[in-house]
Amino acid sequence: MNRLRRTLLGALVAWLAKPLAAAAAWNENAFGAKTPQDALKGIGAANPAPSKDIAIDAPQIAENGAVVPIEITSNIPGTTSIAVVLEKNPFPLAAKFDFKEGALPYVKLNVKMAETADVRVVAAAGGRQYSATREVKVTIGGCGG
Amino acid sequence: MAGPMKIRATLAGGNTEVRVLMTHPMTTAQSGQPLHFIQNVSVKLNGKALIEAEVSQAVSRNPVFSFRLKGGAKGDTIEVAWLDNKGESNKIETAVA
Amino acid sequence: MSRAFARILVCLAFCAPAAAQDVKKEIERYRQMVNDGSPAELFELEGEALWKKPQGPKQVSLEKCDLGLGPGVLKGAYAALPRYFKDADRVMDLETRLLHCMVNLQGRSREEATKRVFGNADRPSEMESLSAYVAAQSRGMKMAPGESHPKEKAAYELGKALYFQRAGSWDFACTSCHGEEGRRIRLQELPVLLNPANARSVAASWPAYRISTSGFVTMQWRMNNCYQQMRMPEPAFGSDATVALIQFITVTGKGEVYRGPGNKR
Amino acid sequence: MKLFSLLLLFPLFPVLAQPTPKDVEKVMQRDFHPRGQAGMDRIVQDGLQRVCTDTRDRPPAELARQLEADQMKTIAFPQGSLIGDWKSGERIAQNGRGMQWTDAPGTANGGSCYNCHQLSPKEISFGTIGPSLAGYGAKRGNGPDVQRYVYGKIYNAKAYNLCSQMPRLGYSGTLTEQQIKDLVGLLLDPASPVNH
Repeated sequence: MNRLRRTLLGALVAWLAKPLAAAAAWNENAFGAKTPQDALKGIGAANPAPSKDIAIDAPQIAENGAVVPIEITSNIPGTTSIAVVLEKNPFPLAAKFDFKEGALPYVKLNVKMAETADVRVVAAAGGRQYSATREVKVTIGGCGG
Repeated sequence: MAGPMKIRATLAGGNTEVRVLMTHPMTTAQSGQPLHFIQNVSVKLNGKALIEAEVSQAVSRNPVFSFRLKGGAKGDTIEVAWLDNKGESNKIETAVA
Repeated sequence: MSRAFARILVCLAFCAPAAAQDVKKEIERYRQMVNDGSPAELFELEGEALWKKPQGPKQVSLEKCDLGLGPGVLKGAYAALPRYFKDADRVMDLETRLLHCMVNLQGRSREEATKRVFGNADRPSEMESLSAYVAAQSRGMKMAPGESHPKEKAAYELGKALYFQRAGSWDFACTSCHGEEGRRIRLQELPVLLNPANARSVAASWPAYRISTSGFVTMQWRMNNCYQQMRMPEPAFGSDATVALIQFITVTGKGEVYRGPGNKR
Repeated sequence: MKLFSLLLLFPLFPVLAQPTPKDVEKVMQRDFHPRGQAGMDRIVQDGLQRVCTDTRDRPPAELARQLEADQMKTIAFPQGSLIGDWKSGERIAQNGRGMQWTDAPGTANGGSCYNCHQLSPKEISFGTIGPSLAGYGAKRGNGPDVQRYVYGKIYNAKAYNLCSQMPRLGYSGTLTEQQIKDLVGLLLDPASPVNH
């Protein structure tokens, strides 16, 4: 009985520990892409339609490219994912967020940008892809280069 | 060993605002150091995954994320977990305040 | 025609300053966006663990360390520093006092305890994490450094004199950069710390997370790094000279409500 | 230790007066140590550093004239054109390293120019401790007198304004003759972005 309980418990613990690891897919193809076009293809958004309903809040000038804050809200009804593409980074795809029922299509994050570039946000809704961009100027810091 | 995390979940305008801090080097391929970065982030409300994210080395060191969940009530459990490219992981839980 | 001319005149008067104004506004917005959620809080957590960890030959924690308000009292301690300590017969800032406790409470040698006072993003120093933790316990309290003891007054005067002392390969004093209002290095604005309004915001926001390096930085580090950039030799950690400068800045900025460890460039 | 600090502090500030530059120098000699290329000799003030500290950068006019004349004698003006390669000058102007205890001696130093001055209008990250130099050559031309003034000013700014905050970049051994010529080029060459 005890042993059975322990075995069951062990199985339960293993099962509980698993979900993240098992569910943890990582789109190597898209994240390994070296151009924004390939990154977009990699997430199945080769030709997104321009949209004014994606709000990108980012500073026009970032004092430091190591931390560029970006706040994104998709106002497109039924948005199921938001992807962030940094057009001049060596690997442009920075992140992709999938939203289930109960989550709002909103995210704020900090990214690294090598140089002044467009930030492209791609939102998926109802199986269609939409996108918007915003330019962020990255500056050189003071004191000792 | 994974460094500490910090989380805050508060009700605002009928929704739950989640802000989470993670200790992680997020090293890039360009840094000359071994590539080491978080790849997956998940947000759960009372055990149910509502947001699943895949992220790259372009996310800043010591990542900070804000998310919003519909509704929510005081005392609901929010859990945020991450997993990196070396298989290291960490998670943190809090009750909505 | 006259309207076009007027437009040119208006532009001559305002266009260039407006552009500079926009840059300033955007940088300000950048800082606000970054400040919402500072990784500084992660260092506070590490600092708390270190504060409670038994260390040194005596294998005791720092929980009995007297930061000025009695052994182990953390709440408001940072807001009352620097101050004169009778047991050491000198003025001490937070880090100098922490070092004093490491030596006297934990039985560690000064040499060992100061071997690595400034860390980096990969491995923060003990001093940095501890500073984050201790300073955070003064959030919301008014900065009130000691200024009645003769040695506190002497430290203030020495700090002020150091602020004006020109030396080194590039003839710099603190005033070379922090001497005139509204000046910048690159885009970084330079507070004139002789002006209480500027010193107050400095006193209220150090120590801090540094965005450009992803590390946590302290006031002792700030003094050290300024002297490095002034092309001077290195001031000793916790020396009277560095404490005097911190005393001068903090006394000038007294009365401000401490906001807790935040973000710096 | 106690006696030591008493001995040290009291003669310095008997009645809590403002310590003099000499007093401060003594404190620094006690509290600082050499590191890397930054030796303790850098703590010792020379005449103009002492005068500028003492007068809070407002020296009496006659004394300033005398000391500026002394500084002028330190400048070795090369023969011929002083206009070097502006592209190299732009790199030197951008580079903020050199002479610090963390900088390896023997490697080329930067001039830190953008830290304090606007130069090429394309660079939006510039400092304002010194005046804007955008369009410098376009406004003043690039004749021999202007070249000489710019070269001299970079070599030893104190020869022109005793308590200027600008380092003596040639005199201090920070920049070489060629580097200063390249900076002159950056300011005066009509092809330089500074003049566009």
